[in-house]
Amino acid sequence: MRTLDLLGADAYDADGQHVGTVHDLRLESGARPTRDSGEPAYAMGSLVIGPAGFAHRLGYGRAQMAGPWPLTLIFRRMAARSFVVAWADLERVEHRKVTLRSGADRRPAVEES
Amino acid sequence: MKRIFAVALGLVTAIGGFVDIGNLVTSGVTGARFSMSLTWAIVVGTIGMTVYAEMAGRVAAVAGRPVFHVVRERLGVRFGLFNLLACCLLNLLTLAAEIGGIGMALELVSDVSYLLWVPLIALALWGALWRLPFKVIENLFGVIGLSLLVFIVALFWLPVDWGSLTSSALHPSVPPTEAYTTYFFYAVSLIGACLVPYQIIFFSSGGVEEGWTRSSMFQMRLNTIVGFPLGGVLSIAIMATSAVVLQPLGTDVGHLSQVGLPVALALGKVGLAFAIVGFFAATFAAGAEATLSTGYAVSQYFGWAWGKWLRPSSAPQFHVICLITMILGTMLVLTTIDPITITLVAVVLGAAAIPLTFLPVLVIANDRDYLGDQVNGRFANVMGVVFLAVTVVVSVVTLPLLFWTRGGA
Amino acid sequence: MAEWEWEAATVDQLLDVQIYAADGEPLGKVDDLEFTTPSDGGAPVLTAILCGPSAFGPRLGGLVGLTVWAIGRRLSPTGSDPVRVPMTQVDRVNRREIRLRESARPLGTHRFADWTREHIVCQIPGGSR
Amino acid sequence: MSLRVIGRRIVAGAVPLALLVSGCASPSPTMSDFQTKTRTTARAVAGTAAVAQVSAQAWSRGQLTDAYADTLVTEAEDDVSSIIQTYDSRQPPTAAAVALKGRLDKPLQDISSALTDLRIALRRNDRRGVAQAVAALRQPLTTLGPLQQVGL
Repeated sequence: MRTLDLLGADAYDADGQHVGTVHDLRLESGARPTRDSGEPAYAMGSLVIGPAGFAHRLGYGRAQMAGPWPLTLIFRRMAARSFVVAWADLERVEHRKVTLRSGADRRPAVEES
Repeated sequence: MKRIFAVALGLVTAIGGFVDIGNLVTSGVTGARFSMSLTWAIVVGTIGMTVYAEMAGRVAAVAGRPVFHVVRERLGVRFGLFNLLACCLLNLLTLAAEIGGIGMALELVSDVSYLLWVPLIALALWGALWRLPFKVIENLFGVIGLSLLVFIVALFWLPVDWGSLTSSALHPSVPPTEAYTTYFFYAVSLIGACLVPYQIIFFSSGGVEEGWTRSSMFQMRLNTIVGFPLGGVLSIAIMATSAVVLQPLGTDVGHLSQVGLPVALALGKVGLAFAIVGFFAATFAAGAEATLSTGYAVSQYFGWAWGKWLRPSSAPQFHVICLITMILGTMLVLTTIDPITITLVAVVLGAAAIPLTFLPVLVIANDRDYLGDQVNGRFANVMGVVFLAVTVVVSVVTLPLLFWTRGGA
Repeated sequence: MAEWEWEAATVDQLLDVQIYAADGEPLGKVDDLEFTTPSDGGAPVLTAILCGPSAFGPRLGGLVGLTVWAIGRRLSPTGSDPVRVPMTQVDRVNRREIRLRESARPLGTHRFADWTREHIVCQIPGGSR
Repeated sequence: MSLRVIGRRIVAGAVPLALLVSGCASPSPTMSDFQTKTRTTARAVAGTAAVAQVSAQAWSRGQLTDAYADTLVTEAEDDVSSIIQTYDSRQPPTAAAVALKGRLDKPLQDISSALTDLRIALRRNDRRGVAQAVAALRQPLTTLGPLQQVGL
């Protein structure tokens, strides 16, 4: 599987409602290393899903941006509209399509800086 | 003493690096047509360029990242590729204008048409890029900075009515005989002449090549914050000489020779020699810069080895891209399209594409992952956002103006 | 033992980062990342970095992406699957670059550079110095 | 110098786009269009001739090198001939326009021939010839003066 299949994929909740597209995949270390994965193996921890992905791409999804004033406002609000879903909460993953489990826990995407 | 010399050299190089055929032509044309009422455009362009060059220089010095690494990372693959193609086209147009400019400078010395010089110029430019070390091109900028100062000197020898000059500069107004659209078309061309994408790419990539570190920040800041505005003053001086001499004659400047005429009237053949040397060096150095910038942009986007100091065999794609750009630029000039027209189109389209290059630079300059404590201060951010807004307005207005005024007729 | 500069990485931060060989020679960009689902069905694990036009093309999408992918498929001897850099060969990862280990086998990314060197650069006088 | 001639013929073909584009080639339906065209033509030719005049004077005072002065004058000559060519291609719509064109034709031709004489004299370093050509420019330039205001 490649990030190509997931990034930009459409996300649907349990009853087929379109909830946004996948913008980013958060990896967590501590997975069991496989033959090629190298020592601190990283596995897919959670998906960032939301309407607009440009803000994440520019880096406004995380707190490290001391960004210019009006841009931070605009992009942070854009980024705030997306939510984070754990990998385990995914019902099905097909090519360019992801379906969430019913009652999947949706955490806010933007870390409080 | 040696340190002062190095600082001075950096300063003069920055002045030279700022002025190219675009500044020479647009300042000459607008001075003859609008006198000094478009000075504000040069000031806006110069400050915008200074703010963003300083940011790009800081990113290069602290994070060691040239512009197009940043562009691809922050704008993504698709938008980055669009930006890359726009910059390559602009560099090509600018290169053609510079080659035409070199030809015209040689024509002023040899009285042989510029077109016949073009193949020779292409060979000389390619030889310089392929063999000459980076330092020589840098020193060439220094020669420009010094020789073009003759325009400022000439201003004092000409019968200048300083009162009317400064008043027309400070109270900009559209002359009755000119339409608003033409006035703002030339304002955009002046701003575009200062905010040239390849200068940002060249400045930051050159910084990485020379291995700027945090310690070289002082020199970099001095070059941008003092050197570039001096380049702007030089452009204003060229506009002033054209306003003082050519405007009373009612001339529409269409040739580089007319831009140099005021210097001859003021200082005779000696002044003329400096002006021609300045023309030649400015266009030659800017031609090399435009070619290198295309090589930098493409190689950095695709992640290939890049760098002028790398021998051609160790950075093959980079040097081949420079060669291809050179050939295409030469062919464009040989189509006998008037170089002055190419320059105006290149400068105006450049103004349209500027936000594409500025946005990622502004964003990265605020990223603590990259710059740690050297992120933008409040002042840099305010200026950055103001000039990003200016460039967005300029880029929205440019194409309609270009067609509405049919190339500034 | 790969040294990651920060703990919770995101794919966004890894994509399009510049890859350098151990001696600092640029090799290419992270055009895509490969994940493998472990046999016990847990979350997919990051196993390799993918480089080259056949990885880069599809991400562009549309006609342009297709043509880039087609060029990649035709040119590279490994056919349509891109150059694969297993994570075991990665020495250091940080926000600015990925550096490979000494032992990293020469990657496919050299092919284009070598081809340009042989066919174009060395034909031009003074090019082979 | 056949090099010069080839070069000039190529360059003459590439007259500055701004000038050409300003006089749109489409036939001008109304008199006011024709007047505007006359005004811009008069202004452009007067400006170009003035530069040539100033350059020749500067050359005779030893302020300009021969090559520079010759480039300036040759460019002026090419520009004027192409402006005249564009102006002549315009069909005057009314009888008054034909009369107006008649008034403009004489100074335009005088300037064009004076510029040619100037270029020839310059190339032969003939100072007297240059002075004569410069003097020959003065009279048509004055007649062009009012034509720049026609119809305003």
